[in-house]
Amino acid sequence: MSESDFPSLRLVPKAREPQKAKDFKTDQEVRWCPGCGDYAILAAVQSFMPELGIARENTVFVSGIGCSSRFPYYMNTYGMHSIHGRAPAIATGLASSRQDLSVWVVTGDGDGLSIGGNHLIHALRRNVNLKILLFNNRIYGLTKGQYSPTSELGKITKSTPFGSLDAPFNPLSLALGADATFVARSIDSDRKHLTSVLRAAAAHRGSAFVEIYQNCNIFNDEAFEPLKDPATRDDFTIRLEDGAPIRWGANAEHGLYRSPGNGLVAGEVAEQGEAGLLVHDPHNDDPSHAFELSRLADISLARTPIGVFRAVDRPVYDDMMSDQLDKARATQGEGDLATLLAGSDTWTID
Amino acid sequence: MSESDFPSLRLVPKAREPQKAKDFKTDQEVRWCPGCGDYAILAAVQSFMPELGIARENTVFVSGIGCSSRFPYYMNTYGMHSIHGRAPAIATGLASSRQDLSVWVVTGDGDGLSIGGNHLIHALRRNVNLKILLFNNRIYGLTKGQYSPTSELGKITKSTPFGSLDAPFNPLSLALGADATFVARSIDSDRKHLTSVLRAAAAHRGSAFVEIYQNCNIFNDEAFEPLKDPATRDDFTIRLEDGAPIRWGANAEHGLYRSPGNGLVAGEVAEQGEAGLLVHDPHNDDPSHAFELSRLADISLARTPIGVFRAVDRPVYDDMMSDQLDKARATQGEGDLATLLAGSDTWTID
Amino acid sequence: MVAMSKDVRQLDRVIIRFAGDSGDGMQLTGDRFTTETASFGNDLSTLPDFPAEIRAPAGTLPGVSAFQLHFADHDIMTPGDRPDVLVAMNPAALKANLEDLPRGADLIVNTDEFSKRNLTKVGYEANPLDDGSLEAYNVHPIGLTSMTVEALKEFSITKKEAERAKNMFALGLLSWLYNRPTEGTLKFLEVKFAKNEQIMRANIAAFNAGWNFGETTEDFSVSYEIKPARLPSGTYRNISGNLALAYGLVAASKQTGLPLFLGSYPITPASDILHELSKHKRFGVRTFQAEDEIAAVGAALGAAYGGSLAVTSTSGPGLALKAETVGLGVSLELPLIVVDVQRAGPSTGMPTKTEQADLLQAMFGRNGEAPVPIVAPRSPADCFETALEAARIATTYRVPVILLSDGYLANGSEPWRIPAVEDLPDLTVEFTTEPNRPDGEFWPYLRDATTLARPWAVPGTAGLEHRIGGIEKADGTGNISYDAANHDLMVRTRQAKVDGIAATIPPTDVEDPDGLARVLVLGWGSTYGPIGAACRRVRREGLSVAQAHLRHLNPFPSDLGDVLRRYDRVLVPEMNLGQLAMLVRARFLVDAISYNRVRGMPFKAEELASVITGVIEEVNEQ
Amino acid sequence: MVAMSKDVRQLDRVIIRFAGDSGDGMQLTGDRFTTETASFGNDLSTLPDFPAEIRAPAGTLPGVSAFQLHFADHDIMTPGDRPDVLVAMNPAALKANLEDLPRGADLIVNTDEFSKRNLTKVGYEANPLDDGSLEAYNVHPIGLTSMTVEALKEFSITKKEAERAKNMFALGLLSWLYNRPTEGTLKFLEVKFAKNEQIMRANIAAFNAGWNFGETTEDFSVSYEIKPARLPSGTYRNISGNLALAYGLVAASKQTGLPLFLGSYPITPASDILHELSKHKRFGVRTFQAEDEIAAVGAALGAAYGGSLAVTSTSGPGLALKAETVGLGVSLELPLIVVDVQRAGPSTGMPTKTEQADLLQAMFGRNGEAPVPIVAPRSPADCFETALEAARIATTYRVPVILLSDGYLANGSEPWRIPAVEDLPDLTVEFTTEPNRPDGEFWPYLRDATTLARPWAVPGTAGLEHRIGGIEKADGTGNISYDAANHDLMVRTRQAKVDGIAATIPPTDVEDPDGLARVLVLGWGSTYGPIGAACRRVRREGLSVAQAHLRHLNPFPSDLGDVLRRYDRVLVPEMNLGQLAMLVRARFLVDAISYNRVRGMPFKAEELASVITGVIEEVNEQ
Ligand SMILES: Cc1ncc(C[n+]2csc(CCOP(=O)(O)OP(=O)(O)O)c2C)c(N)n1
Ligand SMILES: Cc1ncc(C[n+]2csc(CCOP(=O)(O)OP(=O)(O)O)c2C)c(N)n1
Ligand code: SF4
Ligand code: SF4
Ligand SMILES: [Mg+2]
Ligand SMILES: [Mg+2]
Repeated sequence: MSESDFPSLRLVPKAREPQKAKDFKTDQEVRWCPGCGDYAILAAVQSFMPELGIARENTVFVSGIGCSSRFPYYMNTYGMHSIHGRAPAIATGLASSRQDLSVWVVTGDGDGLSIGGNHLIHALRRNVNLKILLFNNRIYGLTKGQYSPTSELGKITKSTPFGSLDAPFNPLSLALGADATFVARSIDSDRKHLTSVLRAAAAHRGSAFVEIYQNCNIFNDEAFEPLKDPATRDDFTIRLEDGAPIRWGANAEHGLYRSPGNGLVAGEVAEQGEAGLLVHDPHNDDPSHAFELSRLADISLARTPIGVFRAVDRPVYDDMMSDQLDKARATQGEGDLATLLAGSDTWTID
Repeated sequence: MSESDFPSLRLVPKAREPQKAKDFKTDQEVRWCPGCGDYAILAAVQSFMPELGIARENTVFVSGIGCSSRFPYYMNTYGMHSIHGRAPAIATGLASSRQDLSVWVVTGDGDGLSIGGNHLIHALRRNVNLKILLFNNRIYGLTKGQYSPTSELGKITKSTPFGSLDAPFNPLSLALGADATFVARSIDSDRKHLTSVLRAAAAHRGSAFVEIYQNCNIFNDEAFEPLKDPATRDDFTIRLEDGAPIRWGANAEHGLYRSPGNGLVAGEVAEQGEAGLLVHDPHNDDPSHAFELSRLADISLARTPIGVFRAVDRPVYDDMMSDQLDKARATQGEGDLATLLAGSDTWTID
Repeated sequence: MVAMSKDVRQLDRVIIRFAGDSGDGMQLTGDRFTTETASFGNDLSTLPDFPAEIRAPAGTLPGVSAFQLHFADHDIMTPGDRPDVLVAMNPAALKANLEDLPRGADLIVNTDEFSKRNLTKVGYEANPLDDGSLEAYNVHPIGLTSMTVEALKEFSITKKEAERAKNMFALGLLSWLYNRPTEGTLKFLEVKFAKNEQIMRANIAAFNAGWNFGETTEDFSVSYEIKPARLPSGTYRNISGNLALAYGLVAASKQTGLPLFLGSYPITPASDILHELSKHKRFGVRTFQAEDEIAAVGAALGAAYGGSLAVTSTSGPGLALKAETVGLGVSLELPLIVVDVQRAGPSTGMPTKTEQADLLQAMFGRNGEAPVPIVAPRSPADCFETALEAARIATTYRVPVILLSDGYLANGSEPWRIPAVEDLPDLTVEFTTEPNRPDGEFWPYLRDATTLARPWAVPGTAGLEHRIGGIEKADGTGNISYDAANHDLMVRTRQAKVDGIAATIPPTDVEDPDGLARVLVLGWGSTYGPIGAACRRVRREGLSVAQAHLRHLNPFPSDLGDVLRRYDRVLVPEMNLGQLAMLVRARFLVDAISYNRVRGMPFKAEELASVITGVIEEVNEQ
Repeated sequence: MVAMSKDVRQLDRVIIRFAGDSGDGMQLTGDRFTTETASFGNDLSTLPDFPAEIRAPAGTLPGVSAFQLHFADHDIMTPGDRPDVLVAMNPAALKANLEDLPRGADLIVNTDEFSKRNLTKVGYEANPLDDGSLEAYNVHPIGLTSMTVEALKEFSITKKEAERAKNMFALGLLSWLYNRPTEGTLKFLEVKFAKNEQIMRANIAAFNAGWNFGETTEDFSVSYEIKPARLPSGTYRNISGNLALAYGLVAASKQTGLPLFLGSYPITPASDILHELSKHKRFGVRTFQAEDEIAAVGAALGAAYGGSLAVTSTSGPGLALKAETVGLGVSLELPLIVVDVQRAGPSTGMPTKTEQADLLQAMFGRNGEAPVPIVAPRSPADCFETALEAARIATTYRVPVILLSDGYLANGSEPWRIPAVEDLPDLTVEFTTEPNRPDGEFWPYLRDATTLARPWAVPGTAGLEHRIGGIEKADGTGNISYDAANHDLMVRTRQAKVDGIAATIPPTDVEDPDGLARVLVLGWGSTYGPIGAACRRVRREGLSVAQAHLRHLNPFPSDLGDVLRRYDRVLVPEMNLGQLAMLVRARFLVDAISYNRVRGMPFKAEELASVITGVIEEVNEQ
């Protein structure tokens, strides 16, 4: 792929020579449990990165704390494994002061939605040029299995032996409510789909929020099994495609329609026809369409859309910040320290 | 009004005798700027409270820091003026350990959406039994006029002499994205409407989120003028009513319709007829309808819905917590300390 | 399994370390051996030591998980410095633990794992089992994996499942070697694997095979017996620090008559307090897993305002986050217990390793003059009493109290003489229900003359409606006040209130058996065991040394200055860079010597003993 | 306006306090008078003092806003203890300020506001202007409001608008009384009200009317002249602490060659640093108003990683929130400047009042051993140099530095000799761009032998890709390490790095003019002025006293211990309960006496002088 595929990366220096997946591997032993979904995501990211065609040294991965947040150690780029929940804030400082970098945030459902929820939603509304990958395993992995803000109500965990009491967040609804300009979802087990979503996120200038369903085989195994099990996955998964009518099922036999009562309903295309099918438009300025889609699936994962829900252009925080600097220099001239220090009201003593 | 109007308050002791607005006033001098919209909200709350019919001493106001957060000092109930942004968390502890209290949170756009954004969205998703009043003046009042997370893009303030760069939050969209069960909006200048929204919030069992547009005449004067100015207000304000078609204008001449392209459009009822008018249903389980409405107005306030956007029942955090305790006692018996300490693996030394 | 066909030798104490891969079940093995040992009536002390990763890559050094147990026929104070027996399940475990092994120690090695690949993984060029490098030890090379698989071949389980039972084989072998009772383990396995009978029976078979192997093999010519310890009479159980702490809080709830509310956010090594308390709903315990540490302490403070016995539990990074809210608690003067299970810092540090480096954070880590009392348990079981003491101070003085435990106390365990509920202190709390002014008004900051505590009037109390906040308050009325003299008064009053607690704490308990000591060793927290053990060693060498160990770090016991000045030299060993030493130097101008090791591990008694001896010799020369 | 028809008397110094309602424009009046005075060439020092509310209710005590100015024909150190002239715009202002007024002082009172209602509001039963209670003062009862309205009756403005100009009337009067130059104020009014000519002309007219009133009225028989001060030669401007700090940061950006990045969240009294820096985009300054203090410091740390000169500014409660992230900065070893403009605590405290009670928070308020250097400016203008010094330390040592300013420095002002840009220190920073190992590898924790700083290699540097984090790192490679000995080494190394800064800071500057002092007064931060003024007073009485004032609180200058031990007694006055005193006592075992006032206000020189005298007398008696 040539650089021109990513005009979003126009300010980032190009790679001097083509890279391979292995160029993005580090010499650090990967310390996840055998079988953890994080491995698949790591592999997908490492093999996707060369496609961007940018200098490896201009890529930075910033993470918080959690199993998922170990990610940067395994990427042969610059990286920071920071503290719990703060990666979006740290990355905001980095991205808005360095437009020549491609900055990625890796976070978990606990890191990003529990302790770090505020930084996440503020980064999204600001539209900072960050690609935020949230590995959602619906559990706290690193601290050995407490329920997370995405765990289903009533979940029995170490900290909730009688069942959890809090209704989970829907990460996509939350991101859309926070005015995110790019919102997508993918899944660890589907390398191809995941790569396509990473590609779309990278092509987006501004904040891109990507939820990745990730299996924690130790503390919450098979959380996303209905989307993986060949027996159910076709009926459970809705693959969103830009401009296409929303249909799913092994033979695309199900479709999405608007009900007379105003909401969305699933129907059989054979019965209801193709004309009334809802067409997916991620570029709609109004996030309501994407929001409706984010509500389709319930916690059991039936009718789970994956793909890009929303991708709209809005001025990017870092761009505006640097424009203000440029403009100030252009209109007022480069700052002169002596003039600044002197100010306007001085007196002289000889 | 009799107590039965508020089954939501069934666990709170009744007032021994009817109360008046003045019973809710304290001896503390009110320290807001003359002309501040906070006065009107205070007056509305003080005159509304007696309607609840509950014991004044079982009412608690908890706030953060900001001009708005001075509120508890002026309410002759129990109250806590806490620290910046933390009121929802503090109130969560109070409400979930004391079901016999009616707990209100007063916060500002800075307090509740900037530093306190995370506690707010988590309280909402948990559906803690709190009534959260967010006084939105689109500015930081107490710290003398920096832009806030609800200020319009490009706002010139003390901290943004060249204009602010961050797109504002839409507080209602955010609350809906966080799965809030009750979401409403009102305005300081309309006592009657504000009271009706307070009433609906009090009647809701669970988290009620109420955004109140509030004028800060010192640092952001006339921010909501189009909704107040007789020349514009009828065209700008959409009063949502449960079960009624959505219409507005001096003669209800405008109406809301669904466009063929899937979104919502404003139309002239005279032209488009009444049949296709969208009917407001705050009790829809799917928050998408409320979300769409929350997107109607842009920052200029044209087509601003006020009233109750959403009011649905969902199990309440505090109720579930206390149910778990009751159930544990019912099934396992009251805890016995000696038995607990002894455990099962002991040995005896004589 | 009691028949003994081999010689049985008597020992007074033994230190065993199990070490293997994170996936090898070493913590479970250690736990089981501990429980057997406890029920046998030995005194004991344990030290689990595991990596921060859930499962670090198999066979690597960072993946090694270890469990050390010290047990004896007399009372002991530490999990021991150097193991008498090391069980090494793979080359990584051998490499990571060998340096602690004293010459002549027994080394049981699982030879099956010493493949070329595994050796290379940890940087062994040659196989240490063959190259003579282990000559100094009493090596027992055993094919633990293969023998387990062999023993289980009749079961219809996979090879992998069979291999996984090798820790039970090892446990069986060690149980034979030290003549441990086995019924408990057998019963435990029955319950644990109740859902899968094959696996249950396989594990039992592996355990028995291990025992029988010990009985049969030539390699072990004797087994050992360690008589039960002569501890004070009573009923005992084994208990870890986090469990004791959780129980202490439940007990405090009962003794104060206040419902317990815990606001917490999971963090190693404090999470188990949350886990434990969340089980005890029948005791009216509410646990709230918050969105972060700030919300956790905030919710606790809200519950305190409502009249709960409010607690928040965390570790160092979480304490940092709670600072502002604890400061609010100081200003609101509400009771609150803040538990910090310290771990190695700074920043994320080493989450599963222990340290004592949050003392000064606890003292000073808030804006403005915001004094809080601080208490620290000295041993796992002591966490129980310390929790009660924290509750006493918090509720009596209406103040946030910081309780400083640490990773070693949290996960380590020891026998605990279970107290009779009747013997627990009466901590009954009375809320204020009446106006406190002659004119019938209620002033929320009108103080008790003795304790300087303000009234605790909870919402729901008619006539006492009041508002409190974090802005400075007028003395008495509690109204907002920016008055200069009032602020000075309030700052001093809050300090005086905390200082005044000293009147209710016992004098410093100095152990100076012969009364001849010129050197005092002063400590706090989990170093009690190692310091005590070191002092014993030193005394055994005929030297005199005194030991004092502080439960109260703020305020200090009133007599502490006098105590310190009674000695020619004060030595303060700490697992930090000298935090208590700094406080006592500043307060008493005593030239306390700081001895520091910041290794994420408890002190070794041996090492401390030599430091103490050094100081004594130096003093004696003067 | 230079003609003088009345006698002019010479004074060497005057202290004026303007006091009125929050809405009366006292801060503006004070600012203008200060600017006039500065441009006249007096030395000066100011103390604004206003409520935390935006507009507290009119006429109440909490609503009083005051501005004090001390100016002289010689160099002075404080805004003065007690005003020579008090301008009281209403009864509340009179009541709130009277106690500071020395007998015989001039008291200019706006009689128009002394209505029954206004008097009752602040608890005056009788009118103090009538009841003889002001006999001790030289009272000038003036109808400031009515005379202003009268003077403006020809303008087409409302009565309310006219009344609002009364502060300009007062300013005119005082300007006459002290013969201040007026052009600056006239020009200022022209610019300020450029958009509304009527208002502009009315304000100018009010100002002139005030001046003329002084000239005419019998009440003032003389006016005063205070000659320009003989300060070192140079070009001067008046500057407040927050402004000087902001300029210092811009200068540091230029001197280091790094772009400035400020991450901040508004908080009194630090917000003005954010406001100021947000103006200087042409200097490449990026300001980020974050969602909270944690995000603010987080963003700054991110920018530091990217190679910016990264700063975060806040006040005490914000510093508490930043603790965990500052700890991460310590572990990452990245340069970061953390500015804490201290205010009265604990908790929300008194936001507009000053205090020095965050020193120990700055030292210790983080989990684990997380040492950071600390510097503190001594006067408003000194904030400039201190900012440069913080930048030097942060960038040289790759460490977060805490700069402790306070509310008094932030808002107070004094003349500043503007430094020549060529004279500013060269702080050029070189990033690492090449591998630092013979084998061509790059190790992010391979240290400089002298400074112990690690390399700063920023993203974008090919070949030096590396990952850093808050988990403990192996010495050199920076890889995650849970090794016990490595952790101990790293903890000590981070401490040694900070301690090593002492080698680059100047020896303690002791002012002991006659060399005979037996008492040393040791201070830090904004108490420099009052302590210095107090020492002068004491010396004027013929006693000897030495003064030392610390800019570096961590580490201390290397010679500090020696300096302290040279004196019989060390007195440490602080606006806290003795925080520096604690540190020097612990470190040097010197029995430093702590003198504390925690009143939210700077010390008075008079009060300090008497304390110092007391200590000297005590020492002399010994
Ligand atoms: C301030 C702070 N609080 C708590 C922790 C403990 N902690 C580490 S990771 C984590 C949650 C991890 O969950 P998630 O983000 O979902 O990551 P996962 O391990 O599931 O990938 C917690 C609570 C911490 N390291 N720091
Ligand atoms: C931890 C902390 N950070 C910052 C502040 C300063 N502060 C006080 S109120 C406020 C914002 C107030 O804005 P808002 O919530 O909108 O309330 P308003 O005054 O507009 O009613 C800020 C930044 C503080 N008190 N505490
Ligand atoms: S605990 Fe779960 S999320 Fe963490 S590494 Fe293991 S499998 Fe993956
Ligand atoms: S500053 Fe604004 S919000 Fe605050 S009291 Fe004044 S008018 Fe009201
Ligand atoms: Mg997770
Ligand atoms: Mg506001």
